[in-house]
Amino acid sequence: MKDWRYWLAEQRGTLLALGIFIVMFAIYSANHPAGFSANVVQTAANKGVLLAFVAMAQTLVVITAGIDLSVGMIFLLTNCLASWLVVGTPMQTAVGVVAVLVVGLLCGAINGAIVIYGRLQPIVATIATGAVYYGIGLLLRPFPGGSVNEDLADALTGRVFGVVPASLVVLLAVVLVVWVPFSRSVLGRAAYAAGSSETAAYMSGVPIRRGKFAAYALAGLLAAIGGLFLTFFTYTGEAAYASGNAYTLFSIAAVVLGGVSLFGGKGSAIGAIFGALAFRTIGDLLFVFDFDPLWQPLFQGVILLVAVSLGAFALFRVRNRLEWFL
Amino acid sequence: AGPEVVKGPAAEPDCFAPWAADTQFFKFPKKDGPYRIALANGYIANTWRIQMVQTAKAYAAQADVAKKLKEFKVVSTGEDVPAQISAINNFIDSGFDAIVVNAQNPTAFGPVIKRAKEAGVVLVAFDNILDTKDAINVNVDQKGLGALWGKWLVSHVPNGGKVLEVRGVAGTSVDTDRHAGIHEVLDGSGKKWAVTEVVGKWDDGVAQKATADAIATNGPFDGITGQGGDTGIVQAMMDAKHPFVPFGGETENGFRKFCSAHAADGLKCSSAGTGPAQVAVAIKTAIAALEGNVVPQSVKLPLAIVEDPNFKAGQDFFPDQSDNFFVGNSFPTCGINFTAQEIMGQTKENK
Amino acid sequence: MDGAVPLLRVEGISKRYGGVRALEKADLSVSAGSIHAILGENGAGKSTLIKVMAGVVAPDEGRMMLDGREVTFASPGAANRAGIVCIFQELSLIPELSVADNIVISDPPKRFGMIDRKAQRRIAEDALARAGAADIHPLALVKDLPLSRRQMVEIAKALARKPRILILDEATSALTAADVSRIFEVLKRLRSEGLALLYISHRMNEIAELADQCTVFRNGRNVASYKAGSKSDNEVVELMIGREYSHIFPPKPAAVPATAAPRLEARKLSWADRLDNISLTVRAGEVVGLGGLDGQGQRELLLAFFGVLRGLSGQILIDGKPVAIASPSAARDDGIGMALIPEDRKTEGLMLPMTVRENLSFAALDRLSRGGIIDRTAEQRLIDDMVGLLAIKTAGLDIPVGALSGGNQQKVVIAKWLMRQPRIILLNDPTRGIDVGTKQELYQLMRKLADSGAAILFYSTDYDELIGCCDRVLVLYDGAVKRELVGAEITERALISSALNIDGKESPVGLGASA
Amino acid sequence: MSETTLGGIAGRMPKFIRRADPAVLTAFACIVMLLLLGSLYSRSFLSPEYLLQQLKVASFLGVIATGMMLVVLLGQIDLSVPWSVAAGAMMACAAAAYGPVGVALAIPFGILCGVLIGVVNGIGVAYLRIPSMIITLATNAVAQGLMVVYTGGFSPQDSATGAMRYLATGFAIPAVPNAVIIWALIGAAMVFVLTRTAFGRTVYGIGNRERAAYLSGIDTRRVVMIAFAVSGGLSAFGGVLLAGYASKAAQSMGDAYLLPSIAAVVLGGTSILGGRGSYLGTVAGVILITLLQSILSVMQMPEAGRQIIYGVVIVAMLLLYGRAPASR
Ligand SMILES: Nc1ncnc2c1ncn2[C@@H]1O[C@H](COP(=O)(O)OP(=O)(O)OP(=O)(O)O)[C@@H](O)[C@H]1O
Ligand SMILES: Nc1ncnc2c1ncn2[C@@H]1O[C@H](COP(=O)(O)OP(=O)(O)OP(=O)(O)O)[C@@H](O)[C@H]1O
Ligand SMILES: [Mg+2]
Ligand SMILES: [Mg+2]
Repeated sequence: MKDWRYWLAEQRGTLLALGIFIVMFAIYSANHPAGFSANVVQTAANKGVLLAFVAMAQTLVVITAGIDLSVGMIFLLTNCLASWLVVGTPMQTAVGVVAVLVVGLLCGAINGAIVIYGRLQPIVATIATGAVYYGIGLLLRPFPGGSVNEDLADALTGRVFGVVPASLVVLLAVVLVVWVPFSRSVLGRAAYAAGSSETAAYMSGVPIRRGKFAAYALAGLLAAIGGLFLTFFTYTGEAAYASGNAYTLFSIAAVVLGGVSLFGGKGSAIGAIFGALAFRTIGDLLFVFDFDPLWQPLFQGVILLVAVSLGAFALFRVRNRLEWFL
Repeated sequence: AGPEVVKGPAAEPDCFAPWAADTQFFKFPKKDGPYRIALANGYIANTWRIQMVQTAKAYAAQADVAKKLKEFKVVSTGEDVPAQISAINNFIDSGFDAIVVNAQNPTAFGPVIKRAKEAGVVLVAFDNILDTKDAINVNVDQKGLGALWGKWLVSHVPNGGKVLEVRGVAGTSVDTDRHAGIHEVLDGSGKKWAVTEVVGKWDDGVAQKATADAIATNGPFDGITGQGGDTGIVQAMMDAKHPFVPFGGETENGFRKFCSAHAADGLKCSSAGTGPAQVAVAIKTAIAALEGNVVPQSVKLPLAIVEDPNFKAGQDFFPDQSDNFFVGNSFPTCGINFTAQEIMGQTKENK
Repeated sequence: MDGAVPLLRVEGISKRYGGVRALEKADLSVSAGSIHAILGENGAGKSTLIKVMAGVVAPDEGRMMLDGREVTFASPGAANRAGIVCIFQELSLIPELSVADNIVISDPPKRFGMIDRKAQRRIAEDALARAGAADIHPLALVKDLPLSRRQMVEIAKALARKPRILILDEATSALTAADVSRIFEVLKRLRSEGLALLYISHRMNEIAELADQCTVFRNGRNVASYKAGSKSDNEVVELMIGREYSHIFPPKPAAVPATAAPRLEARKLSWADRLDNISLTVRAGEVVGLGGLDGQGQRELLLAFFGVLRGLSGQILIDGKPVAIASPSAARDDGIGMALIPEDRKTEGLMLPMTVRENLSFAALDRLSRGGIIDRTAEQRLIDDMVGLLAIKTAGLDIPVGALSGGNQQKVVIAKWLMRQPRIILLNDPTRGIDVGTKQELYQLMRKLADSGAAILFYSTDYDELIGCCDRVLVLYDGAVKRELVGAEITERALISSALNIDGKESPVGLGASA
Repeated sequence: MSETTLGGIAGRMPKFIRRADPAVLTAFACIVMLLLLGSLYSRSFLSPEYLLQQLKVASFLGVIATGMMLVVLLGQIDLSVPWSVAAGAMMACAAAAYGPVGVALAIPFGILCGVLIGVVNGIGVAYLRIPSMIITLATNAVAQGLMVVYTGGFSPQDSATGAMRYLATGFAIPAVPNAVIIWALIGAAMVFVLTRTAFGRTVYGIGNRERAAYLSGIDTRRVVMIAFAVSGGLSAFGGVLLAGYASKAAQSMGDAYLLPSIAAVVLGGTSILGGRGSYLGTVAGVILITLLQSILSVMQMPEAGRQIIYGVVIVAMLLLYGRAPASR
């Protein structure tokens, strides 16, 4: 086989997610009264980027064959914190941003420590830490409020050169600064290796614990970037339990749509980003089709069901039934 | 192209009552109808919201309203605030004339409010209103509601005593305001109160469990107040054979059924709130603003209050309707009065 | 040993797992420039010893000296850095990563702190070439490679680490003769380059060809060390199993007459590009072998019979009647009565954490239960029979089957199918990694089953087995039956030449990679 | 990862203790400890009324967690619990609107609706091989959509029938709430299925290694499908009981049961990866979670503190007994 074919095979999940997203977004913008305009794209981008950050966070953990059910809560907690800290002079704002990111990193690190060194199953461990993070968020913001440096917020949720949504630029920057180095580092490879086969990785002398720990910690960081962005987008902090849970569950859906295997070792954050954008577009489709309002949730559910079933078509090509079982 | 700030009174002063003495009045540039109006709802999966959406559709379909509307579109975006913000942005970009919103978060809509103002779109918030002076709020006096319940207990539990307070969803302003209202009145009454607070999340099941636990460990109580899930609270009292005591609560049909049935045994109720029909007031306000009429920036909704011994079947509650049905759907001053059948039967006729 | 200072020396190493003594004061010395073979039956402690050397397992006591200095390894990485590289019995490749990623996994080349993919690829190509496996593409994912190729990758990975001491724990168990001979060349070259090699294998002929020095382990101790070639095979085996040993293979009975009705028959069976017009018959009482290089469609053929493959063309007949077998559950049904001893007992044959009892009765649950409820007395009775029949050595029926030694695990897999009294038994390389003593029992069992009327189709990568056990052998090449050998025709020479398709036109090199 | 069997000390204990999972024993010890701690706050935590009341409330979670456990044993998960619960409750009440026949069939109909959701999950997981975490998320969304349409559409009836109320709150045996009896019956059936039947063995087998189970001639897909259907049915039955308890159905009924049911199963020592766990553990987990929630509620801890303590206690308990064995 030629090299590019291997590349293609490796990126298949990501490309499929990209394809789904493009098709959905094309349908959406073609039917939007305002068409494919800068405003429409900006609106979609701002909303999509939030989930994209959380989905990226989820991806890191899922790659290690774990799962982080606290990402939504870290997202909320950092949102609440940012609504206190990211204000004032540029200097104060900068310090605030750093503080928020550090807290996110810390939350991720706590998850990592509990899962790796405490040897707990990630699902329950993160359900529990998620409750703790939510509780702290609620302490910070017993009811919605707070404020944010609005100049910064407007700049980051606005447009660059009047066309490109700034949020997409930030997303790209985060991919380049966090994801790319991680995925190409020894630790990143260790995370993949641990997710694919922990025993084999251990026997091969791979630093699995450090790799997994880094993945959990960076997941916290990415969720915090999402939390910051939520603050920029809404100008406030709010500890809304249901919304935190929703983001956690959406992030899992996005990750799967993005071709990341929940069994670990496979997939990329880029795929998850497109998965997130595609997932968000499902909601947007409601605008362009005239549905009875009470049928909308059903419509969304069915689209989600269809989207997640798409991958099953590959199954009909499987000719050796043992391949069903991985 | 924002509204002009003018002097009151409003066009229909009885319906569009200003929130306070210093409330501003808006006069938007008159637009020619028919209008395109959108309802940006958030969460959808509970009876209140479903009933609200039904009412909105029923109202928009009423002949005199329908003729003013070119399009009435409803979108529910779920619990996620950014999705709702984006929905409003999309409505603005799509050229809607007015947007009615039940905000998931009162403080989060600053940037959208700015955009709506620039685009000359009328933004009307109701139920969960917006923290702003730049959009129209159709307000329920949440704190006043709490105070009302507080007063009910003060007057019906003459010597003070043990009170169970079942709260709503933590972290929301509605919960905090109602709580504050209750306590302000209790504390100011000069009587001695021992309040047990539990969280019922405005949900019958949760409230019922929390009440049962509270009764088993801290009971019995001399009075109860609940922000929601009140049917469940009464149910828990009955299951625990707790004596019936005065109760200040919301407007669920089931709760009022109990109040009516057990008033003689001591379940003396004050049932007050604002039903989902307030969405009709919000739409009415939006249309009035688009027509260039003067409206207050903050509209004060009357509370639908029914207190013991005035519970009348078929009017204040509906024995053969769902327990989850919210009563209190009439705002006579606005000419808005829906029967239960009108709301719940809406979709069926449309099919 | 020619008096040189040993490169690595371990002394008095002990290791216990709960109540099990895996190693009991074991000693071993390895010198540079030599190949040291370790022999011993299943569970003798060989793997545990090398895991200690490689830093995978922490010993309870004992010490290790490298170049005469005492060392301890906190992790496999630490051992690697000291120059000790190990190819483990359970392959340690990461399935979702590429071959190149795997080869450099422990110490990838870096640029600006990130992994340098170009350099990594160069290293990988180089290592693959040195291992004689240049046909493997460095970008292929390991999970897409067949077992034999994976083992070659594992060897390349070890070579890329520039070891001073290279340990191979049954590294050739899944390889075929062609690959093995390529590996041997590599190993001999490494020896001449001054490396110390430790070689563990259950294949006596490999050890005879390769080793300079041999050490025999039994019950966690080294019981004898001798210069290669100074003892006869029989002596060695007796050292290993601690008792006398004779006649590996049971005698073959007279051939089943060709006129007898076939129990299992295939007509023009084709599947994807892996099976090509295969026709064959197996009669009751016969042991029919499948030969050929690894990966020529033998596994697929067995899976095809067992109802695992979809889109099969051609016909399968049982007792002369065409049948459509759509799943293993249909295959094991009474009308057909088929059993498959799968390739990999750990992932396909057993549920390792479940008890011996649960594993044994798993395939026969439908027979042992009435109305869905398990008849525990009947279950116990049948299990007792099987444990007796196969002489399964276990500390009890309620311990996890994963705690049994490899050979006994394999017996459990076979026993679980015998509980159904199958009429057709398909065996997929059942003796891989099993010690001679146990192998011998299996051969005898196979013959006993055939004698009592079963039809047996037996795939093996070991030519000696095919020669010793089978009444007929079908040699597969590129998915087609290349040649059928009957009775006395089954010789090593005939097997090899037809496996390599030597009388044909194509060259065999790299065929194993055709997956 | 390999597991180490318990040697040494465990070998010398009486048989029934030796056979019990140490995780289960510790979980029960934690329950006792929680009660003692609670009694420091108020004596009534040890009163029989309070304990029975807790058992009654726990039985709703218990029924739901039973289904969740079955699915978890397969190495899968069921995230459609919230709306399976709601659908079961709402549909049972809905059936009651159709005359005496409807009232009689209300409970089976509610359960059937849950089974249907479960069957869709099962088809997705077993036949389409979609990861359960995602397909159940999707069916949950679809079920929610259906219930919203239903509520808005057909002037819904949502009062519980007498039978539902009796099952949830009545007393067939004095002082023992019926809900507890029902949970005990379902639990006993589950224990029997898991330990004595071919189906139960197969569930564990699939949870450990589906490939090996398949090659042993088991129709693994059917088993997975049945397990999801049972899980859906039990969730719906939990919903029916809840509706009986609250004497009505509501949309959000199930929201509070998803995470606790997972947590209860895992706190009870069942491996989330499947193949290992005992029902007794799940019982312990359910009681633990219910008690913890109740005690925090009664102590009038503000919501924030409650969440924090809840999370910390779960982590602490798991660290105490729920750790995976060390690898080296
Ligand atoms: N992880 C473990 N847990 C418990 N016991 C173990 C473990 N690893 C090895 N043992 C025990 O140690 C003994 C020696 O095992 P070891 O793997 O060293 O044998 P071996 O000589 O390599 O056998 P084989 O020829 O089958 O590879 C076994 O009998 C086994 O009971
Ligand atoms: N959990 C365990 N408890 C007890 N002993 C174990 C356990 N896991 C493995 N072992 C022992 O470790 C030894 C080595 O395991 P290994 O996986 O190498 O099997 P093996 O016998 O060498 O089989 P094969 O050669 O086919 O790989 C086995 O003989 C087995 O007895
Ligand atoms: Mg070994
Ligand atoms: Mg072995």
